[in-house]
Amino acid sequence: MKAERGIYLIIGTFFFVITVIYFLWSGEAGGTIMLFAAAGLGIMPGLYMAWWARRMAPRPEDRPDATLAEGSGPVGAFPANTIWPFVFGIGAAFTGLSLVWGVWLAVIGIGFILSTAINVSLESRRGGSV
Amino acid sequence: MSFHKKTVGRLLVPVALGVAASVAGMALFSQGASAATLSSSSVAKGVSSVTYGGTRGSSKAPITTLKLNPSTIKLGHTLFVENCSSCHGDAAQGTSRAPNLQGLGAATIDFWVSTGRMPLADPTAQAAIKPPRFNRSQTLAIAAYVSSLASGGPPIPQVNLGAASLSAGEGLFSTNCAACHTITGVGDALADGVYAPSLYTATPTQIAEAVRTGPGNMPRFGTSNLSNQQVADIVKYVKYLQNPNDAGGIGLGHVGPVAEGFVGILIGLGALMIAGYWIGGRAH
Amino acid sequence: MTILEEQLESHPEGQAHHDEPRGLYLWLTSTDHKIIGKNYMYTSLVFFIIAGAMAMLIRTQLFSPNNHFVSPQTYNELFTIHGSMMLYLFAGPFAFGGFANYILPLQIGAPDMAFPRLNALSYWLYVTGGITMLLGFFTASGAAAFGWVAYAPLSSATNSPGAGPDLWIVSIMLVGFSGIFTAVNLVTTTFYLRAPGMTMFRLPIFVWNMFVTGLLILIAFPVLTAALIMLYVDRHFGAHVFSVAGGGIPVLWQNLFWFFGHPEVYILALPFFGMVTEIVPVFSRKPVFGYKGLVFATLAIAGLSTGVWAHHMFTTGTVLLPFFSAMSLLIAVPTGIKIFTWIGTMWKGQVEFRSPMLFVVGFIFVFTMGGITGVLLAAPPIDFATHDTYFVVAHFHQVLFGTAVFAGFGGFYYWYPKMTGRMFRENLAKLHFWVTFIGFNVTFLPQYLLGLKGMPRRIAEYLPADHYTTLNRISTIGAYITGAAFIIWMANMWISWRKPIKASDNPWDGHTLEWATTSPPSHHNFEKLPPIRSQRPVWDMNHPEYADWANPDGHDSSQPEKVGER
Amino acid sequence: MRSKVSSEKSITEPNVKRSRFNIKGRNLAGLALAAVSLSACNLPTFGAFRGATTQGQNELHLWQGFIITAIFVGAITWGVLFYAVFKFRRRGSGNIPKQTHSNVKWELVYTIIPVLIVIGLFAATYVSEDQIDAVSSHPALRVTVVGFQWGWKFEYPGGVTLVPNGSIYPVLELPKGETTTIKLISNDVVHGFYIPAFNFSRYALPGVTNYFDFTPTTTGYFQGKCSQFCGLYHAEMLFNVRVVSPTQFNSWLSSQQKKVTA
Repeated sequence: MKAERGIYLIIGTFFFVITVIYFLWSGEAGGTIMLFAAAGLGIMPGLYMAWWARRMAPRPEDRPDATLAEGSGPVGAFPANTIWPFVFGIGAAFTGLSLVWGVWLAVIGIGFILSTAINVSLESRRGGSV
Repeated sequence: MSFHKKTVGRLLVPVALGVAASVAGMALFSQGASAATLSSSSVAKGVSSVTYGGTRGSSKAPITTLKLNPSTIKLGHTLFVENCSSCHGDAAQGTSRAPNLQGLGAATIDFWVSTGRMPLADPTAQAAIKPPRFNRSQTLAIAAYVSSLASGGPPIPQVNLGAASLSAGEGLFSTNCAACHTITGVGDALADGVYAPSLYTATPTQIAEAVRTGPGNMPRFGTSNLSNQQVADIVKYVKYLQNPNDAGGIGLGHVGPVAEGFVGILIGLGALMIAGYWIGGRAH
Repeated sequence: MTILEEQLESHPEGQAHHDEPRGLYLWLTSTDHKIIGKNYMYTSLVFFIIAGAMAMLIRTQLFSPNNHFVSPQTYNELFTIHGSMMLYLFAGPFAFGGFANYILPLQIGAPDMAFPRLNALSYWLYVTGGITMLLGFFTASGAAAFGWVAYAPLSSATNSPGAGPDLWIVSIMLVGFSGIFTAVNLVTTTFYLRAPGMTMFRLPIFVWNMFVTGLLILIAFPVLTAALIMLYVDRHFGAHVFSVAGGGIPVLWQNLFWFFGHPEVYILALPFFGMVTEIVPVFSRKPVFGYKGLVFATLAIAGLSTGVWAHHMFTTGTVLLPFFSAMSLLIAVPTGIKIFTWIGTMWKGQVEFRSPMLFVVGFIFVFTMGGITGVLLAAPPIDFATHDTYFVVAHFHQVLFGTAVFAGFGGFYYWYPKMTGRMFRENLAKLHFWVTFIGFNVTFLPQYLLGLKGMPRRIAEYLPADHYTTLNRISTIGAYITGAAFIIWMANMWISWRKPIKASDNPWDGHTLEWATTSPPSHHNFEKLPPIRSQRPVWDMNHPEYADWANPDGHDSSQPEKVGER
Repeated sequence: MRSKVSSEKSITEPNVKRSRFNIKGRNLAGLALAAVSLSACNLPTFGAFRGATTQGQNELHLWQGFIITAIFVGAITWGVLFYAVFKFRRRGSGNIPKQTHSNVKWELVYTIIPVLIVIGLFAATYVSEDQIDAVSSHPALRVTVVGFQWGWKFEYPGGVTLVPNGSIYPVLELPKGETTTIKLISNDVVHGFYIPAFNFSRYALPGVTNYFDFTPTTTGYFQGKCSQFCGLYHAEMLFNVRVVSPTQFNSWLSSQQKKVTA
């Protein structure tokens, strides 16, 4: 966790410095805001990870001497197959195309997206793949 | 493979949901539009107060001509050079890219420029209505410049809707315009990628200009075909179409008289699909 | 040793395999990172071939002065969609969606990506986005025709009416969301799914590069999406964000676009740098030279690339020239470190020129020149003279074609045995390289001269009096040669498919974890893992006498002649 | 459409004029400038234009400096690459080479040397850029250039306006040896005002007014183009530049002004 924290904080600090330099030198608003947002992207997760890094023991993947056995056990649920990302993709495409050809397409698209939301929730409750 | 059947069955749910939602949505959006119409009751009143083919309420001329200010010609020239000349030539004489505009009259210029069709972005496709590049006074200045180059062509008409008859306009519209623009004015595709555009964004002046100048594939109606009075009637009807009283229910985008069948098929199919899914689910 | 047990709730292991779908249904439903990765690759290669065909049409148009092979409108649509497809639909997804998806979890010893369903979703958003972009050609007014940069106000509703530009906007939004989801997925996977012992500073450089690319995407793509929304609102609701008439600022679009656009160049390049850094050590039989330097160079590229956007806008006269010039020049330093690292890895190695290595050396050759011409363009006065000319076209094709095609196909050939369990025909692959290499250089070297002679980019026609004809003809012929090279590649794939040669699990004597599993890997990637004690555990396992953990600094007690060379 | 251009023979002239520039340019420039351009003119241009303005020549010198550095760096990199490729090829079955992980000394070398090169290049850039971007407060002439789809309009003092005329591109007339400030605007989309022979381009941006100076050092005809894609006929948005002696220029301008008042 410490390495991850470091990477984010380095990025955040770098952008913060650049933001200050750029703002003082150019006074241009658009770029300053974007650079500031980039600094935030580094600092926010960096601080979160720093918070955790102080409170938890190094994970097996953080220790160079960890043995493989230390990482055994379930790592999480990995659905094997599910149609819903595909359905959601279709829905998103319809919703996107509604910006081109008319609102009625969004209504169809949102139908797909809603059914994905419902079914993915049900899928998790049923447990695993379709 | 029970696996597949089950999933295919579940796939029907989003489709059915989508279809049902789309019908509901279309109904909703159209309902909103017609509600707005009902609130503007002046148009609705216009329907009842007009006697069929009867006398006009006003004695003013149905169409008057807009006088262009000669002092704007200089501004018009500058605008023409910067925006039109690279295709139409610096004196509107035409080039290999675009036709001669001299003698076409102010109405033609005003129509093409004020609807945003000109300047054209892509000559290979039909000129489309888009946000115009110029404001009203700039447009008129360009028209003044071009009409100052050569005489001829119709001037810019101004329609006096008070002197026009809605019901006469309906008759004239269905005879002369509806074949391409459809009876609801929503526009329709013709052959070869050409289409009759929707009339819903047209102003009275633009409608009259289109009738008199015949842009694109549209026929040109001179005063011997349609009198000024008749043109004003048509304009009044088109303005009514832009904000119609959808008597009897929802407009469904004014796609035409097939609306009820359309709804029937969509809802019926949706219901059938849900039923099929339900039966399939039970059979398992 | 089985260490990673998947939690397949309510499905016993055997039954899950019994129900395994196949064919089209597998393609639609799989959340396995390997299948999604392959899908990404196939799809992006299809887009690559389509966009490449457009390039052939563009070059054919430029074969002669005043040519009327295609109309100016069609030409403008072609180069717009060629650029958009190559950048948004090929180069990025090929590496970042395809290779990263397939290889990254394998290299860190993970059973899958952190969010498999999100992964599948980003693939589908990518596919639908790509189809949406191509739909433009089927509309009455044609596809978008404002260049892949869509400069306001040319992209406004007044100047670019019709459905084509809207389809382009929607397409980029969908692909952008796809990229953001993939980035989230890869960063999370890198942070939380590493195998025990795989510390951050033991990650293969490929993983590092993908991780940094993910961060860059998270910085850059949201800006693009926001800008596209502004553009859409301008086009349809008259918002005047980018139009002078309503008090907007057209140049704001350029600022927003290039804040995305320049990191995008590195989003495209970094994954391929990662592939190169995997391939060079394996075929030199040495570890990566200067691992930590390379990691920090990668981070430096990411940081600097976000501060250089306005070097695309030097000629606008509205930006702070010295700041952007300095940042742009500085980015040459970490890029140079990378090049020297690759050469340093080869140095005193046993360099074997199998086809992946051949492509990679071709890449370093081409990329060096592209990078150096990039330094030239970082000086505003030189940019004034060459901006928007074919000099720039040649420069970015050397960089992007160099990365996406040379390094990309190096990676493709390198991991092809792992992904398919089959070998390709080595001779055809080498022929593919040489034809590509010759064709590519014949295409783009004359374009530098054309640019210096003042030929602007994106022109549909030029005049006989311009004296551009000869160089353009050479360039066009080169383009045809390059096109022919891909027929060789397709033939190779066809033969490999019809008459397969089985590939072993580790045909190249690879270093990283993906070579520890079977070819192709099983459903959850690893039956067993070697112990992870260095940056290249498989090498340590296969060559215990040269294992890194025995001599982490390269000191090897069994080879006393090393003393004195650090 | 295309025939209009081939009829204009003068377009081919820049090449002729460029070869004559060495002699003519030096005659007019001051002694110090002559010394600089003498040394610079002995260098090849590496494919670029010599630059028919003082600003363009300034750019050329920076270009020469950059490209010499680039060739130098490129040659070293490629040289090292090819040496590695040919020298360290695997021969036979091949032994496993020494497993070198890093060499801090060499890593520092290939980090610090590029940094030094970059600092040098930046210093040169900064100086040159300041000179090229400088706008004179008392120019001999001010010309307003308007870029539009798809042509250029040149506005001279006294209401003289030059626009594309049917089949002829407009000609930007400039006096030799004197500083002209160009005011560049656009009212529709972004255009690129590009004169290759002057080694200069600048965007005509809607909403932004750009000023820059030209001080031509040689007479002749030059091509001008639109460099930034601006829509359908971008390729045909051309103009010409003619640099004449100040007396010729003045008589031309007064004759044009008479036409305006007439």
